[in-house]
Amino acid sequence: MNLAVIFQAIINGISIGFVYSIVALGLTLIWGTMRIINFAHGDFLMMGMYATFWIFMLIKIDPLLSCLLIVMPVSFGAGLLYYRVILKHILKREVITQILATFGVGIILQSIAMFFWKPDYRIIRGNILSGTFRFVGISIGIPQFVTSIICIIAMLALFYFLNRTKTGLAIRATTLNKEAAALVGINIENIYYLVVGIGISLVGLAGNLLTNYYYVFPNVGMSFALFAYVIIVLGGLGSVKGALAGGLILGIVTSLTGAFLNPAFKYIAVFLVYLMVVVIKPEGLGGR
Amino acid sequence: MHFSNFQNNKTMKKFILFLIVILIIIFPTIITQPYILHIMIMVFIYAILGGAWNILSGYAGQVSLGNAMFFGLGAYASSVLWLFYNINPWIGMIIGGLFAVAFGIFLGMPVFRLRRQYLAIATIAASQIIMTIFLNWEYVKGASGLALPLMPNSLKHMTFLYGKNGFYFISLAILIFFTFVVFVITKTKLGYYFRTIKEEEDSARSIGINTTQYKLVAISITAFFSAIAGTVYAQYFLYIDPNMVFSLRVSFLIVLISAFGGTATIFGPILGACVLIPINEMARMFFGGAGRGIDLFSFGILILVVAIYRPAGLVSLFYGKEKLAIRENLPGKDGKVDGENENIES
Amino acid sequence: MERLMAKMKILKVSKLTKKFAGLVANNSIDLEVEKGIILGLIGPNGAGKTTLFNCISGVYSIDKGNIFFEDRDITNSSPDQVCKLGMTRTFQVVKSVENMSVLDYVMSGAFCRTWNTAKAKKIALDILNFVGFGLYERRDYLAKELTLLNKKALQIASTLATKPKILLLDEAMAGLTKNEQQNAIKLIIKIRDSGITLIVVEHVMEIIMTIADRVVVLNSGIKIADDTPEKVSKDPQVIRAYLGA
Amino acid sequence: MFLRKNTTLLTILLLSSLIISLATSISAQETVKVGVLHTLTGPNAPSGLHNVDGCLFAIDIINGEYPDLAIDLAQTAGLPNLNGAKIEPIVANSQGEPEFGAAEAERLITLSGVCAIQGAQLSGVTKTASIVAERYRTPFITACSTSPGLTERGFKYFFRTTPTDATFSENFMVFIKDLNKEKNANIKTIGYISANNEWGVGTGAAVVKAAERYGFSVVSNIKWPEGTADLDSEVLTLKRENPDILFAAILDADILLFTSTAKKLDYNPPVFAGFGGGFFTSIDRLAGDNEHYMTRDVFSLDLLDQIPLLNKVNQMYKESYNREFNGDSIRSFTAMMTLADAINRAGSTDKEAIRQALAETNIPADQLIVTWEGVKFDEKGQNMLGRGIVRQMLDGEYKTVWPFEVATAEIVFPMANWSEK
Repeated sequence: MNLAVIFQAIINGISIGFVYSIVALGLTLIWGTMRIINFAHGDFLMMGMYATFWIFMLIKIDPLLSCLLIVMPVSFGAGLLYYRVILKHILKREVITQILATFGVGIILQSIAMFFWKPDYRIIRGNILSGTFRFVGISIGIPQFVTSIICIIAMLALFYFLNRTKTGLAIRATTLNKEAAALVGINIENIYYLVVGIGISLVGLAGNLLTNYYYVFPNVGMSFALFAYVIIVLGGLGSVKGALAGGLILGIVTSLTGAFLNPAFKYIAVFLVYLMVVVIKPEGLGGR
Repeated sequence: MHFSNFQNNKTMKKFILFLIVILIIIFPTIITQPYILHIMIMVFIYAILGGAWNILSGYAGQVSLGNAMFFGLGAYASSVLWLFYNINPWIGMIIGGLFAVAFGIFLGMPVFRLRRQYLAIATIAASQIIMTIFLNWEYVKGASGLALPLMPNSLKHMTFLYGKNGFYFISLAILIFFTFVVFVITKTKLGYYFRTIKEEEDSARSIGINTTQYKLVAISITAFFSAIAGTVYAQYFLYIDPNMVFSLRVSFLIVLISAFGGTATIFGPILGACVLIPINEMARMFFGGAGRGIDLFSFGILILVVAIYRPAGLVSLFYGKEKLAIRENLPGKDGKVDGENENIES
Repeated sequence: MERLMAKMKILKVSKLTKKFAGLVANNSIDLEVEKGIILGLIGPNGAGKTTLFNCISGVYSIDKGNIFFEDRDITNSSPDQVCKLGMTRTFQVVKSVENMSVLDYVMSGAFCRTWNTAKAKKIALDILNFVGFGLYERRDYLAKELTLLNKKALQIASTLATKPKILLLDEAMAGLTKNEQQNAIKLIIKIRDSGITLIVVEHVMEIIMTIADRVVVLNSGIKIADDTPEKVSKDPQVIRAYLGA
Repeated sequence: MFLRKNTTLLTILLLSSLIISLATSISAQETVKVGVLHTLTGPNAPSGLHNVDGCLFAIDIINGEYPDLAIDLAQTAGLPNLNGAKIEPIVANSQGEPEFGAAEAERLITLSGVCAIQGAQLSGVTKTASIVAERYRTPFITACSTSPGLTERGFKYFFRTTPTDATFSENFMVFIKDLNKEKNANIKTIGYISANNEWGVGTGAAVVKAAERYGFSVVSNIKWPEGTADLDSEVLTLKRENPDILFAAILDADILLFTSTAKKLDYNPPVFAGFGGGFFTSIDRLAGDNEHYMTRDVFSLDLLDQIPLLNKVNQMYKESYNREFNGDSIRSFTAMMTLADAINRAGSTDKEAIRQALAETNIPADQLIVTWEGVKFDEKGQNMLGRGIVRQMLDGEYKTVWPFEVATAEIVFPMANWSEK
């Protein structure tokens, strides 16, 4: 087994791991703070991807630019809307009702995408981020690499925001204990608006980055979202570090099993790891 | 509490229920349209699945998003026994059920330490593992799936190639039997214990409930009936492959059906199946041909509306005034939460 | 006083020690409870009262020591086992039983001793009558529609429904108004007179003094006094503990 | 009161389905209803839509009058033997799920009263749907389900115009032999990739069998879970096992993902040949990267001397559906033509007669726009005269490169490296 292959496998694992992490990032924030699993998360990802795609196709703005300028702000707005119209009403409902509602939103988003853009696979060509660079027989896709970098930046930013800024601390206080937070005069309502906004804009960012090298398709969301859920529970609800750790573990495990055991079983490995972890440590690796 | 009112509401309900059952039983003699009977059979099968899910997740509150695994295990168990060992599907059905129960307990022992969403995701993981195993298992023909023999109608072998009445009545019988079982459960110790566990595990233990043990009981019932539905499904379609019976789509559909109809109620899942399955079929029938996803759209809108405006499920339309009165006292009834009260959680 | 004399010990705790990540919540505590008394368990906040409760009732596993219930070793057995044997407890913070009707919840307590629904219902109704606080009339309410007082009463009712020999009340009166407390006290006495032994945690001394036959005082995990209310209230150590707290 | 109101509400909800479906079942009988059952939503929708277009186009041609088009049924409006009755297609969506495929087949047959079904490009769906058709003794003709097992079930009412992947695999092996001979390519080892679904597995088995018979060794046979998010490890494995030729039975999503991954990891198989699927539908998304990809196919626009009709038909198709034929739409077209021909010969919409006519089908090559010697079913319902060709993507469009005697372009071997593309 030559070393380059192993390194390559690990690097692949890491780069896909970062993608999973950044997809999970927004989800873990919402889930951790509001205790709602957003089963439409993958479809917001899909919307982010379509947005990026069409911005590029119609008004020729490269994903790299549209990301901060358009996609994230827009998805922030979408997040606020999402909270106002849907989440607000199911906050105190049973888990099952929340699943029903968010899942419904997901289906609707998918059908909308299917209606307007047909179930065709679309990929961006000629964007800034493309190609690969190689050294000692190891290749790294440039878009993947940039994605990883931006992913790290986003996480650091979020981490700083949550731990150093007043609002961020308010969010964390809410995460830890709603009642107490409310008592010390934090407006939970606004916190929730903010959290969902940030969460969705993060998934928008993820979609934007993915569009650089991944195809866009109405049902594209699930293949990422499913693992986002696993990652979050693996890393611990609401934990940024957890999302990162979970993502990387997942990426590396899949990549190694795929490369050296059998691709057919790469996801089993993840789920097994996941089950073992939660059974031994129910609150997840980074959990409180 | 106006008891008199409550009483005649009850009797009225009983009467309506009675009527409906009669109607359903004589239904095939009135309407012989096979496609409609097919929809009915699907309704029955999914009603059983939803109801089974409802035991574990609705009553005992242990939300499972991987129930397709029991369904699939049942389908595969009986099919394998029938194909490779020539064991009658009826027996296979029971064996499959017991097999699913065994698996359920095996799974439950470790994962029932997890709470709420953690458990939900764990069940997804488990079902995905099972699916992958079956996808790559040569013995059960992997992804090519198992095709059951086409043979003349025989009740003995649970095969009704021609005509729908066979499966109509088999699935209906199972559904009625299962509903009866659920009814008994809700009226006895089990039901009360499940609900207490759902509410609060510490206080449940403090009043002498061995929560783990009763969760295992719950998952056993769930697994058993899901598996039975699986067998009927396999015998009905005469072909199963892993993507057909183990996929997340099935798991979620099961959840949607019960949640839509109303969890922790006897008739919720049935109602959910009665509405969702036909609606889904009709949507596909009228808009499906266009291939623009309008069929999915209508489906999504429907469940969204119910989730927000009827959080207790469609069945809550049938609650007597008293029960509704209680429901109406919930904070943010019918989703119309007013922002001010939002801030301080009760 | 006479209750203390020559009664069989229903509960024996010896050298019970419980640590949380190094810091000792209960330090080799000895405790003996005679049948049919009210034992007051007091101490300033953080004295380890609730921890002791959790250890005895099996919520926590203990690090050292033994617990005997009617001369049967119940060390580290689970809450439900303990409850089946006849010892049960209520929680300081009212645990959130919400969407269950009062009657149903008390019934599920009653099912601890029977499989028969009708019987369970009868037991439950009797208990609701016995407890009072208007629970019987509100038996069809959802638990979350009750007032705090009623919630606490409901908790006691459901535990009583399990037919306990000994009942552990954890700050049953915290957050109640003065005359609600009086009613609660009446209830506690009533339970005691129905032949159920009680261990009552309070940090409001006055209440304990009026009802307890014997008082045990904990301070920072250690038992600093164990005697009749009168004596305890004069104990300098206790006074220091409370002033210090 | 409250209760009654809602009961009515519910009854409406419930019974509406029955009423409406009954209403739809009552309709005029002068047209010949034919079911068209494909996947119109979900990950495999693109090929499904191509199929439907092919079908509908065939029906346009049959129903309309095109004297200058040398296809019998095009000459006259409608089906002559049924005194000009028009074919009325009823399109249904299987959502790519075997369960719904069966449901829709049931509906088409019993509710819409179709006299035959053309359908289901996904083999998994075809499996259940054709069982239903068999149940109702209704002819079921599949255009694109190439999984060999389908015609091994001893069904009486199941017909398949397209060659199976067993045939295509055979073709490919011969192709390799020729390649070794002509270009002394010296191909010994074979690799096969597919998603882990009915089609992928079935085809994989066929490839392995064919390879054995022709003495090639399959060094890598990789199946990945459907809807996988990355193929890095798969491509790495391929790099390691490095087969001389790589076959793929993959659909739209996977071909896009595989291409980008192979490009990223600089994996260059000497030959990359596909079993249709994504090589038909989503290939155009890969402009540039897809250069020198090959696929088995049943037609090629450059085969004018082989298929005189093709150019004109393709023009017409382009006008009405503004895209060119691909391997899916043209096979769907052919299947529908075959079915129409059978119905016409049967001279009635009686299913038994149609089945009989189908069994006796004998369409000469000059009536087809595909490269087959004709359409003639064996007792299993499989077209015996089907024949595959191999096309290669050269300067952005598919050219016929094999069989060499009909080739219109020189095959490029080995495939250009990513660095050169």
